[in-house]
Amino acid sequence: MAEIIFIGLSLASILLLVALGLAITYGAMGVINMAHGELVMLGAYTAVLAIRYLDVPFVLCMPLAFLVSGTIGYATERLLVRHLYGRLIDTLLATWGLSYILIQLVRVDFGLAFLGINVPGLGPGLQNVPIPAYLTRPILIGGFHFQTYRSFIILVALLLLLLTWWLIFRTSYGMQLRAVSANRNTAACCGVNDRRVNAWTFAYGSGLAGVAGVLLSGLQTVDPDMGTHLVIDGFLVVVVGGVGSILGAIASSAVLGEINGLVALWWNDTVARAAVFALVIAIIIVRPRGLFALRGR
Amino acid sequence: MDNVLSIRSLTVEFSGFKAVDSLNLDIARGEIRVVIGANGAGKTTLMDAISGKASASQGQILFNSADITNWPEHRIARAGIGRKFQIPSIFKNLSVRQNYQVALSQEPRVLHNVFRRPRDTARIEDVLNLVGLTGSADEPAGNLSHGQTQWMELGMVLVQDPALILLDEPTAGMTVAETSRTADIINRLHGRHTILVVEHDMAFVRSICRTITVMHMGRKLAEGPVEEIENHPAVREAYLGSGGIGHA
Amino acid sequence: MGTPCGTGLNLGAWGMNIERRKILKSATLGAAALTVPTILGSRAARAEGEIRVGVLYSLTGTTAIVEKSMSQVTLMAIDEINKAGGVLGKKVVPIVEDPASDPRTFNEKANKLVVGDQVPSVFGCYTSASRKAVLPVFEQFHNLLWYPTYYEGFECSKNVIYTGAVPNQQLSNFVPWIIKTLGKKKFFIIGSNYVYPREMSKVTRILLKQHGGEWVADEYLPLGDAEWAAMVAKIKNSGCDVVFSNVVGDSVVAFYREYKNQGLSMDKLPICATVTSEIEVAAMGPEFAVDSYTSFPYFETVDNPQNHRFVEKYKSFAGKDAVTYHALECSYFQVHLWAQAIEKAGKADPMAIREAALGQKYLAPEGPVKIEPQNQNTWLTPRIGQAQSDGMFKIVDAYKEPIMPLPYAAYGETPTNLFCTAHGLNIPKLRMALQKS
Amino acid sequence: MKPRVAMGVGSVLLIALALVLPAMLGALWLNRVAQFMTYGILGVAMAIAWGYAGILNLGQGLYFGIGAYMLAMSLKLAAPGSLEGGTPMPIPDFMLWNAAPGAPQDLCCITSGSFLWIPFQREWFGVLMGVVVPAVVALGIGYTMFRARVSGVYVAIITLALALLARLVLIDAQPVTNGFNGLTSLSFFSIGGITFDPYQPRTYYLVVGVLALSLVLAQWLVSSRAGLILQAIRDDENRTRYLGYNVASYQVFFFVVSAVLAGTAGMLYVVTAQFASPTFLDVAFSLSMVVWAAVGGRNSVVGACLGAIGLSVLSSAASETPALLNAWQLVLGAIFIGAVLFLPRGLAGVFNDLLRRHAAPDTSRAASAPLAASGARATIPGQ
Repeated sequence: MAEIIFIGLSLASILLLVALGLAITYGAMGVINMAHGELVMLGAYTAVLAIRYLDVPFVLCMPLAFLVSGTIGYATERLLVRHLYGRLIDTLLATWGLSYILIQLVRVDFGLAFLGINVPGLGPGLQNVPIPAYLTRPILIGGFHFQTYRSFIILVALLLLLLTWWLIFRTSYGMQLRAVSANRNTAACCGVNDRRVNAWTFAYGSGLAGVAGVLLSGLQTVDPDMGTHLVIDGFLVVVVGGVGSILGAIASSAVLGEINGLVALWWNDTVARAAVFALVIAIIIVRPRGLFALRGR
Repeated sequence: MDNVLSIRSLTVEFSGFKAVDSLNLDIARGEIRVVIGANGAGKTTLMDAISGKASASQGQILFNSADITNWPEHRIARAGIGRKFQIPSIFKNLSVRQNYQVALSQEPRVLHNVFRRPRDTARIEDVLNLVGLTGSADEPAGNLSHGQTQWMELGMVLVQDPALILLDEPTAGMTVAETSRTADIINRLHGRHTILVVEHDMAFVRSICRTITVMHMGRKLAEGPVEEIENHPAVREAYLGSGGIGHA
Repeated sequence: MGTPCGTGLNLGAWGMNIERRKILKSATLGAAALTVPTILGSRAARAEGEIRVGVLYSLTGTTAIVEKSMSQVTLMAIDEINKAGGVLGKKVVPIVEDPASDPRTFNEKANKLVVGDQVPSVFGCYTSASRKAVLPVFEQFHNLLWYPTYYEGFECSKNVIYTGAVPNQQLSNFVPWIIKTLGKKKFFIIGSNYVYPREMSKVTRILLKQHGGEWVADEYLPLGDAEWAAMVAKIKNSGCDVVFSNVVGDSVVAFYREYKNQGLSMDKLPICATVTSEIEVAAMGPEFAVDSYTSFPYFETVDNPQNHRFVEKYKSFAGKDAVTYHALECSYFQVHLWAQAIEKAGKADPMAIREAALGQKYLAPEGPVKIEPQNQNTWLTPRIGQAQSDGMFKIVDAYKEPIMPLPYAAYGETPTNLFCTAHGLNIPKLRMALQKS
Repeated sequence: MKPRVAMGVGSVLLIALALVLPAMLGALWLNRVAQFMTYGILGVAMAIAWGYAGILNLGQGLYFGIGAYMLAMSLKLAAPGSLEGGTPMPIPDFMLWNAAPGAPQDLCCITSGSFLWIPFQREWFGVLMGVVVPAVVALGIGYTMFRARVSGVYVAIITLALALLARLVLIDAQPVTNGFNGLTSLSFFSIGGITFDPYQPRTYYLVVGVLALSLVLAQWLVSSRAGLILQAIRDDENRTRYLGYNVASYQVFFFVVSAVLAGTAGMLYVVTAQFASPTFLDVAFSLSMVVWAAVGGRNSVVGACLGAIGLSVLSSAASETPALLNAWQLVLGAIFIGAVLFLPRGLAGVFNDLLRRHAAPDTSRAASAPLAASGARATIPGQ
């Protein structure tokens, strides 16, 4: 029983890691960032390269990846997303084009391949991130092996959650963000520099993606396409949770994660996945605005 | 006597709060009735309940003695109730003419309309004249001025030719000139349509109406001819907050 | 009326547009510039003194990881042949296409190579799905596909030369060995949810019956999924004593990692795999695979001169981190088999090459290989490797010589009783076998 | 009257081009263009659902896939490759190796669910189902969705999840669908004694014919009164409700039309490419349909159609230019972004502005009527 809950929890935490960034960029800024998965991918590659060349300790890769993905996110907002506010679907299309480009860039070693230069660690191949021993050996509690690494992921997810919550509800920046997402123009009139807020928010959301990438690299292989399916799952979570609601994102990732875990254990993974999709459809049809929609009169 | 609309102890709740509280209201055929009241008195909610936007938790709404309580919006509209919103709601990307072609909805079923092409009718021309938009009939409706937009939406309701017209603050944001223009548009309709208006501007109210219903806290406070209402103590009482009825 | 309006709308404006919009201009011209040569190019007469062949491995998309190296090694082999004077005294010119890991694109590019460039042969395809998607093209235009990947069998096409292993070449040695040598009897069979793993599992179960093993369970993970938490938990609680894995692609990596993270040990509960090759081990980090077993006719550690040459050459060609593995080796030697065949045929004609290819022998890095004249699959030497901490496999068991490929082994096809012969698939036999089994 | 003329001339030219193309193209490009034209039909489907109804279907691949499989099943049974292919009791070859040992060798019950194939022995049935099943599925999902007043991005997510769900099931049901390998080695499509070899002009003309037909149909639908009302709904659902229209029924209707077109496209794709694969249901494919429509002009059926064909030609040309072998996806990505940034209403939008400007001298009334009927709605800023 503990096992089932734990597995579900761990699936949920991974979903949340990916969804959290989306919940912010989409919820607060009305931008569907299809390149979010690629930002996760870049985070993972940051870990690969940092460990390979600078042998940065695994844990420190996370802030590093946060910076890298964050910076790229910032640039994305400045160069691309900025021109598309209020055009939801267009943000989806443009960022999808961007994801295409990012994937291919990694594959061709950021263009170096054209010059015949190959950077070991980049390129089309599968890469991996060595996980320090203290994170891999399982701990035995009450006759049940708790996986250290998955527990670690859950922990980090919670910390990031707290950090985000604090940023949004306890800082003036968060105040401005909430103002902008409530009503961009009014906020601007009250002297909030909405452009700056947007840029930083997008950077932050992207940064979270980077951290998610580092953590995922401990569970699976790192390759240029690893992000493509993540972004879909992320969206299911955000939308089911209710756009713009962090709480919703938490709830829905918890629900979807646990359901997935349960069905996978009792039946099989294919059915589990099907169940999740079916659940998503059902929830949206019953509550067209998501679980935690902010509803007004 | 012949009532187009009669509302029986209607109550509309929003999570516990009674926006409309056991209200009774009768409107005779061909009448122009104005509902006034301070903000939050429940005027707009009343309109919502009639037009199907808000659902009644108690009571009945009888339209031509058919019970239309909590019908879906489109059925109520088909039954013959047209509504103009406080914030004008029109099809900005369609031309004025197209707006009216859409509004001309005697036959609303899909399959029927798949085999029809949009067409102009005498009625559309009449309405265009009435609201004075003949000139800009082929401009995108989004380009109209605020006042024009108000008239145009009013026009959409007229094209529908409903037995009962609901007007939610038709003069909101209009200049004095525009307001008086609106007033005589409405007066021209008098008799042909039954009209229920929610309005603040007493000058305007005087210019169009015979009977007033005053709402307060979701209940009917008073009902009667303009003069009588204006001197009604309870009404003045209720209005103190909003600085006297004249300027409400 | 409707349509004309619209079409004119667009076409009418093309002209005006090109003066006006810069972006458009470049885009349009770009399109023109790109399209025209390709259309003409595909029909242009082939220059004399060269023989063009198609190379059809994904350079992008999900399976590019593996396919790109297969594409590289193919070019390497062609390069070798040209250095040795080409074939029929002509230079071999590879035409590389990128089918982007997507069956629709595979079909499109196969058309380009076969119908457009009219090459006499194409080397390519990794997944069965992609092979199936290009098959119609090859069959309709009587062209020849050289397919280097181990696959599930159950195909009997005149237009494909299969140089990868079929189930009997990976399993007939493996399952008995696990039972007898490892002494593990209770099999928990897992795989990615598609055709190959399911067929492998079917053959495995037949062999289990024959050798007194015990089948515990069959479990499949959606293709491309990387979340193994639940599955590994199941394995732990299943009471099996060996995990038999037909997991493919990057799911493999996630699986081995999860396996270790959940504290399962290879000596108590070893993973025996049919897909986990050097490239996957390198990808997951050797420490996760140590002491697991894999059955392939080729490992980088095969000890013979031609393999040493091959490995050395490939590393200098593709970088020192590059590893060689079964599918890679097949993609390599099949090009040489092709060269021999076309020499024998004496002309660059697909069906002539096919005729000549049947029974063709070659001393490949793994040892002698031969194309079986009956079913156009290849004789290979079964081997079993044990993963080492350096990411290489220690060969713990190997056959003396290659064994015959039996694409229908699952239904009791035997060397003396073939279902797929030079005359095509013998359906009555197959159905009889089905009735009996 | 200028636009009218331009349109007339343009359409004549385009039709002429389509007719003479076979003479100019070799077998390769003949077949290829035919395939791209099936994408063109997808473009039309997108324009109707997305451009006019504001329904962003991110799972359009589902209906394409269904259409493809329905016809492929018939062609599989007719194929000589299948056991007893073309005889009264054929069995798709793959069912043999998916059958439980000793299973009765009859289509009724060789594998669980194989009986579903029985009616597909008649090719017309496959064709019929290729239209009916997408319609029914779209009807079901559309009805549930739109009656619950699901809209905007939520529609997108539902359609997306649905496609993924279907893909999962399709692959899992290997004994009936041959799973991930899809259906291949099919016979040529033949109807009324006429056989359609994918590399013959005949097949090309079949596709052109259907494409033209669907263009006319779509154009006729969107310029009908229903089409106008549909655009009204896209502008302001509630307003339309208060005018007495049952919004859901309109959305469902056009959702179904779009699905049927997609299904048809799927069938024609099978006719020209001779295989059906679960990858038709991939998100990437559905997304590229959206991109086609966006680049061509989401609010113009013709624009979306040409967008689909144009982008397909462009990408295959780019990917086959040796110099671009590694870079072509960078190029495509850049084009998508550029199109979204600089042509928010797609190419059709640009063309309309130009036509507008040229038509200005004449009374705007004369111009706006036909424009309203054609792709002119592309002047609407994208929603």
